[in-house]
Amino acid sequence: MIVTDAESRVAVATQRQLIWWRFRKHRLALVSAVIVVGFYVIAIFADTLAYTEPFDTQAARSYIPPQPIHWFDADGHFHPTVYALKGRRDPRTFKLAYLPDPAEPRDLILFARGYEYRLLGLIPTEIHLLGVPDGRPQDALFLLGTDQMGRDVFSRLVLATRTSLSIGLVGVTLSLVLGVLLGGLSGLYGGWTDTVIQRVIEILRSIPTIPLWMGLAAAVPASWSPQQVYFAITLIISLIGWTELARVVRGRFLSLREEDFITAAELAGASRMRIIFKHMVPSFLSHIIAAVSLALPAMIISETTLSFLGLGLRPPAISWGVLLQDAQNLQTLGLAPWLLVVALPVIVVILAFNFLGDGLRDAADPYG
Amino acid sequence: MLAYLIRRLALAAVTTWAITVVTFIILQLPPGDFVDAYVAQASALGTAISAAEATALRHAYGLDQSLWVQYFKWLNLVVHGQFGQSFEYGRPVTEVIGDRLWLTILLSIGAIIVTWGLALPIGIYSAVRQYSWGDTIFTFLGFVGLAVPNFLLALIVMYVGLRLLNMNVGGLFSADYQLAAWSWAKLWDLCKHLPVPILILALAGTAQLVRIMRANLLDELRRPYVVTARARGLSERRVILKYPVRAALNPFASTIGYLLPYTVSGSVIISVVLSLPTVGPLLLHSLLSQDMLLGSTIILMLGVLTVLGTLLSDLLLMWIDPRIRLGQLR
Amino acid sequence: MADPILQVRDLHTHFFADEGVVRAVDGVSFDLFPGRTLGIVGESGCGKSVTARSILRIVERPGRIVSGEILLRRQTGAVVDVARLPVDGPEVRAIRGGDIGLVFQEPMSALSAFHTIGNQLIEAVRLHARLNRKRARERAIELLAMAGIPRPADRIDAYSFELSGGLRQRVMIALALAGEPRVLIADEPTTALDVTTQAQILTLMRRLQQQRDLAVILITHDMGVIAEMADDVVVMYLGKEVEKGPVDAIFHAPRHPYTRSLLRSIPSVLARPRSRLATLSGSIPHPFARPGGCPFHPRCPDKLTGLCDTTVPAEVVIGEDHATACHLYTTQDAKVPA
Amino acid sequence: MPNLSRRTLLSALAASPAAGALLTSAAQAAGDLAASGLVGALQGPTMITDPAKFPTSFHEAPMLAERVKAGKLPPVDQRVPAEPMVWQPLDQIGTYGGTWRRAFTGPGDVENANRINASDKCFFWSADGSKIVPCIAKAYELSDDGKTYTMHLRKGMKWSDGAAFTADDFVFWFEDVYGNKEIVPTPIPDMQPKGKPGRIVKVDETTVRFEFDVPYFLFEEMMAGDTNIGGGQSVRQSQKFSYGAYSPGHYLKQFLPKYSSVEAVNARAKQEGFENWVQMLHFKKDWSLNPELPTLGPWKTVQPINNPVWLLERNPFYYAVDTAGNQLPYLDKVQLTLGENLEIINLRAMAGDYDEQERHIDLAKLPVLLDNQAKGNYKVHLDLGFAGADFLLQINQSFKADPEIRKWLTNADFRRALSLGIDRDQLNETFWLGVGTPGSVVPGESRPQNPGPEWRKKWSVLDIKQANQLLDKIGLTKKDAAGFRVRTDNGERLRIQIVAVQAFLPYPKLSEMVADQWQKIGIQADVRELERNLAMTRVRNNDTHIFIWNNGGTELLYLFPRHAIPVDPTEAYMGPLYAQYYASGGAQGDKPDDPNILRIWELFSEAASLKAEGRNHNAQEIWKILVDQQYGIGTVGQSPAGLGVRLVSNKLGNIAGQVCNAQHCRTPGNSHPETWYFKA
Repeated sequence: MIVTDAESRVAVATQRQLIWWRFRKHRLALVSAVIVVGFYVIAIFADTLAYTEPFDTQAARSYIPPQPIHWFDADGHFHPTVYALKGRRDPRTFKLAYLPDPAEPRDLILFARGYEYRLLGLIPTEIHLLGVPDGRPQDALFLLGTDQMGRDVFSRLVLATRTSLSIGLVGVTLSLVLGVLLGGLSGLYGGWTDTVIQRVIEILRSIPTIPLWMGLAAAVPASWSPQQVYFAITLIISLIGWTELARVVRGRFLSLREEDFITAAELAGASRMRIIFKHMVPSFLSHIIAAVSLALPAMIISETTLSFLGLGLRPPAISWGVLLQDAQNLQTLGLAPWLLVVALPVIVVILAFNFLGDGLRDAADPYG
Repeated sequence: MLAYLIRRLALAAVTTWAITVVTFIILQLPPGDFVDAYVAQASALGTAISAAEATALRHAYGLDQSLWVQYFKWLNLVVHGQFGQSFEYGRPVTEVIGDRLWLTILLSIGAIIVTWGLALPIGIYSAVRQYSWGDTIFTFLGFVGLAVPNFLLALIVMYVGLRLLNMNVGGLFSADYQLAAWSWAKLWDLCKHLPVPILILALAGTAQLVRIMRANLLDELRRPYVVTARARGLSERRVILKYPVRAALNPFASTIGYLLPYTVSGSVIISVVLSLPTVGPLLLHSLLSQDMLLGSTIILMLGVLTVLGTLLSDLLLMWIDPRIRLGQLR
Repeated sequence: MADPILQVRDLHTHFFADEGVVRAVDGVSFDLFPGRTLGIVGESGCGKSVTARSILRIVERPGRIVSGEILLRRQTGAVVDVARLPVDGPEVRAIRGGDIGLVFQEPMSALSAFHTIGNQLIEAVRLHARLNRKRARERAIELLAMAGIPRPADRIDAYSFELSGGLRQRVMIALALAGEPRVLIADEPTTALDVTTQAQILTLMRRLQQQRDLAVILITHDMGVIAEMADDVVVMYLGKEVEKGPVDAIFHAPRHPYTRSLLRSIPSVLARPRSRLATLSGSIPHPFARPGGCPFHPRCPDKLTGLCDTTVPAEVVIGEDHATACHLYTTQDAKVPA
Repeated sequence: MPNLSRRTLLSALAASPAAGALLTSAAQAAGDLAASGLVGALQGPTMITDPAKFPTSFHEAPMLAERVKAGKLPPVDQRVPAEPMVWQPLDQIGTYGGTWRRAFTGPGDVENANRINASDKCFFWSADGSKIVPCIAKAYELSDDGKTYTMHLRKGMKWSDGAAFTADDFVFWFEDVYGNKEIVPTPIPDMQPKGKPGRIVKVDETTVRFEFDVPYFLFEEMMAGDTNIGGGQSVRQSQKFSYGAYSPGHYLKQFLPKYSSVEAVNARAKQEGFENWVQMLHFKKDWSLNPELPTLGPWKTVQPINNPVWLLERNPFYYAVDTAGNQLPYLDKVQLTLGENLEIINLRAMAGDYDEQERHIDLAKLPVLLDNQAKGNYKVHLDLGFAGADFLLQINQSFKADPEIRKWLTNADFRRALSLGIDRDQLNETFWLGVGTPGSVVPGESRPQNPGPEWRKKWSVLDIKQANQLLDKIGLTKKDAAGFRVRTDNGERLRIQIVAVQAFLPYPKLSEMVADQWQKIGIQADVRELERNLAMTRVRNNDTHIFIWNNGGTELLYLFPRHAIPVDPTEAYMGPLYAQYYASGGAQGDKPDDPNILRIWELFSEAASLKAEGRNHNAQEIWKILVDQQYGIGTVGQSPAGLGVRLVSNKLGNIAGQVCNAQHCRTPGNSHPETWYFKA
């Protein structure tokens, strides 16, 4: 029998590698990981990917449907262009109609000039991934159309992605800290600490989530700036989200508490915190990662829901929830269905996080 | 066993009380009070309420008393099974909520039944035929179900209903039955309107429970008792349904407690989108208009439903799990 | 000697995982006779349990019998090849419990915690005999009594978690015998028990074997148990039988280096999966990464480099009913008395 | 960009830098909006005042005839007053029966049916909203000194329960409701010109006299307008209000301590689930909550508003008939169905679920609504308003928190520059679909108080160059790296905050667009969308820079001045401290140092004692100052944005082509829904 490379490789695999292999087996999870990373790349480089200033309004661009890129010119050469549009409002139906004007093609170019922004919040630049040579993409480039105020949907969507994804991330981080800390204390100390924390969790979970959010979100002083509201919303979401993580952590701690190496550390006189973070947390890091990637979509849904209800972020802030709320009306359904496109990234990201989390969980603990 | 029961009941009582406190605090958090909201609304309608009138209103509604007094007044009402008057509706809170609570419960229970009815067989199928085509499809659908926030789904359904099917899926009654007293015809009309919201509401829960059922059952299927049952010559169907499914159902029972608030929470928001006459829109509205007693009563009722759900699932667990019944496990 | 009741011929059961194929059972053959006990011994993961499950056709996906025969002489006298029967068909189901009973190592988890032992026992009784509920219950109590359980009429309504480990294993044995099988497969029946209880269970098994002329397959990693119970022994390593023969031959003249190592490691061969054996160098390879040549060669103290690591050794008969698969022994050696 | 309103003349078709997407449409003549077929003639039923033309015999709805037969109701000629209101319907005599299906949004939406029932006012307005016409009162006289207002009621008029409606009901309201400090803690300005309380006196059964100590010629308008005194019972005594000049004394006396004792009424209140008698009274006198309450309007509540369906049924004692002697209304019932949100209401409207609906219909949905006309079997009408600004930026003149900000907010050139920096055509096209009229705050040219056509454009057209010049001139010359002007005190960017609530139009979005436009004049505006009551709190605390509202109702400046000038502390977005000062006669608030505001106040307070021509002259003067000073920046108005998109089932008859869309017209009240009917 011939020994294959793969076989011998497995033979010497470490636990970490085994997790990776098991994870890799989940093709969906792998694809999802790529998608999630992709979305975060979009979030980081949102301003570069956006081409039109997201607040740039113009009545003459109201409700433009998504416009295609013309990849080839009349001679059949690869030469991506976009057309300027001519629009008019029908005096009888009051509908806006736009006709592309092939007489006025504009080259679609990469790394074009556009509005000014700070790359990664630091480097001032006006280079955008896509654009047109005259630096006025707002006149011709409508990949996903425009909204009522003539703002570019693609650019706004990209910036909304940044807001919503970062809310998820910040929220999960806060939940994680709370969850690990309280779940850890609960599991480590047991006794009445455990009882109290468990009761608090039970009470928090007994209150239907939406009213709880609604109450807390309504309590956010509406005079706060969008940034403050942003953090408040994140805080609120994580205040409720930590219970599940705490439950997972507690369970792990309870079983770990019995393990020899913890006892050994205790005997050696290590402090509680040191035991938690030095010894216990690493031992179930993979579970935490899986739990986090499953908690993230819940966070994102929370933000979307709250903003959708008008209790979360409000314009001029741009988030998925804000965009969705903007799209939730009859005129959108009837006149500008492309505004609903925001539902797509919401679904895709949440789906990806779920697959990813599931894959990670399976890989970390196939029988857990 | 009796001790367990008493412990659970006591716990439920304490939780309920804690919920009243939390509820009250949540509703006191937003700035201003009902009179402020009322004055703002009157202004928008072009009517002036003078500062003196606002003070008089505040006095008439007891909003000038301290929070403690207001809390205990409310608690006193609650303990006596009353909930006071809704400021805005000028009717007893219980009347305002009236049918809406039952419709909410109906919707939620309907959703839970559908959730279970779909999740159990699908979960069993997915686990038994792990990695089969069916499993893959269900798993994928399940994740889609989890991924689509239900209000978004409601929106999409509204859109599809309107654009493609030319029907309005909002509401729970046809115009003809809005007003009618309860009758068989009205009930039938309600039944016709229920499936869409129930399915929307059930989707996420179903997806989640399928995942749980599948995982639980996969765990159980690996256990030796399945092998021994098989080795005894039982048919595969009997083996699976009698032993691992039974065991996998066990943790399921404990999900009832959380399924209920989850569903009710979900019903709040899809009711807003679909314009369903449940407590959802009422709650949202009462929070915005700071109709304290109405808002807190609704949250309290939902909280109590949850506590009951939890209690119910504990009792169910006790009933179905001999280890708990016989005091082997706590 | 009577005709064998069960003949396993060149059984191959493989698991088809995405990472590769695991040859859990890779060519096992043996005969089993009424009234006699065949011990299958080896470390965890060597394929002994899969062999047992293959016989009962309860190998779980993604595993399946690839080739080989499992010839069972049924009570009617007819010989069937169990390996060829439809996996969940009525005949196989009748064989399970009816012709072959199985006792499992973990009596706690091998019984459902949600059903009384009576429930499970009565079910098993009625599956293989047309009895009404009342008769079946009486029969179940008899079985419990036969398995040496005190106050069987009370215990029948108990849950498994209410019983001690020893009693649970007795229940398991009662359950395995509920269908009056003539073959009993005991898969590590005493592993989870303390030494005293172990002895009691073994005694019980021996008594029942004598009473019923049972053919027993005893699967264990414990050479002590083998020595006490078995008439014949099959030693397995990584799915292959490396040595087989009468118990005396195996214990007194072990040929295969692996068998010798096992014997040296008595009494503490409670090896945990993939951990080091006390006296064996190296650990059991990952199932996907089976070494080429003789599977044992990476750990073999006597390996012949250039041969053992390239060529799979054939089985060599080296004595009466005694055979081994090792390059150290050729057909010439076979003539050399042990 | 040449995206011009439909009403803008062709002259505006100036060439523009053709950059990218061009909306070449819009240049259409004013007539084009009419050509769209959506704006009809401003019309209504004709009131017959010549007794010779009155019908001699009366007829009634089959629904009531049955009750008469059963002996539950007196015959129709005993129910109709000896001096009824006689209407000649718009198109033809109608037929009885049917239920008018309509939408409402919950107990806060009382105004929805208040307006349908607006014929319980003492006086009303003609169909075009220009002349005062009789209503429950048939005539009035003002004494030459303007101190006495005498009103004549209709002989034989009855409450909906059959009790006589007389001068006593006015006296009861004045003495027992309005006069009770526990119910009405503060007297209303309507009843005290120059702070001097007026009186209500019964002359005889059908004659009521209002007496004042100072000339009060304006009172005739107050009694006809949607004011506290003249609004009528349904709107002024629902929702915990206690105004409206008359009350059904024979019914309400049982709830007042005066007629028994405080203990007795409080005990009754407790028994009925109220905390005290005041709470109980607020409930009992609210026609939307209490079906027992006697009323005067065409319909009365049978199922209260706090239900999923608010159901109204004809008032069997209603005081109006048609020229054929048929007692009105024609429609038996009004069924208002709860819509949990506006989208649902618009959706149902499109499906033809409502027979007539103008409230809660969204102008932005016009194209979709038009698309569904045939399917929903309805017709869309646009009713244009008269007010100058549907979107009005009110600049807080009494702001104090930040001296630098105050300096600019109170600077006329700064305000003018802001106004010049707004591209109104853009707003109009985006949010009014081009159907509004861009310009200043002044009411429509057809209104008597309009100061003249030139005031529409003054300081109120886009002129970025001039705006920048003005800003440079006043010293805001320095700009930061991003091109925004900076404060003169610390060099930070000057940030002006716009507070907007979600109301009649998407104000926050409109504000965002304005903020975007102001970038071109280097002004940074931060838009804050707030919950309405929070916004109000901030206004009360004098905490806003610019607040967004409309100036609906200011076309009759004296009846509803609060969104034109800072005089009413209730909604004093232009300067809460100044409004307090004015309202309290100088006792509270701050005295403005801007002479223009003082001049406005002078003109305004003088007007109450002037006759119509003098009042209108003063109003014109006020409007001129307002336009010149730009305390409120008008943008787009005279549009159908508020209550002006009307869907009417093709089954309904006697429907006006255009309805007077104004606060004082109680839209659709003064098109008299009681004359509508279902065509066979």
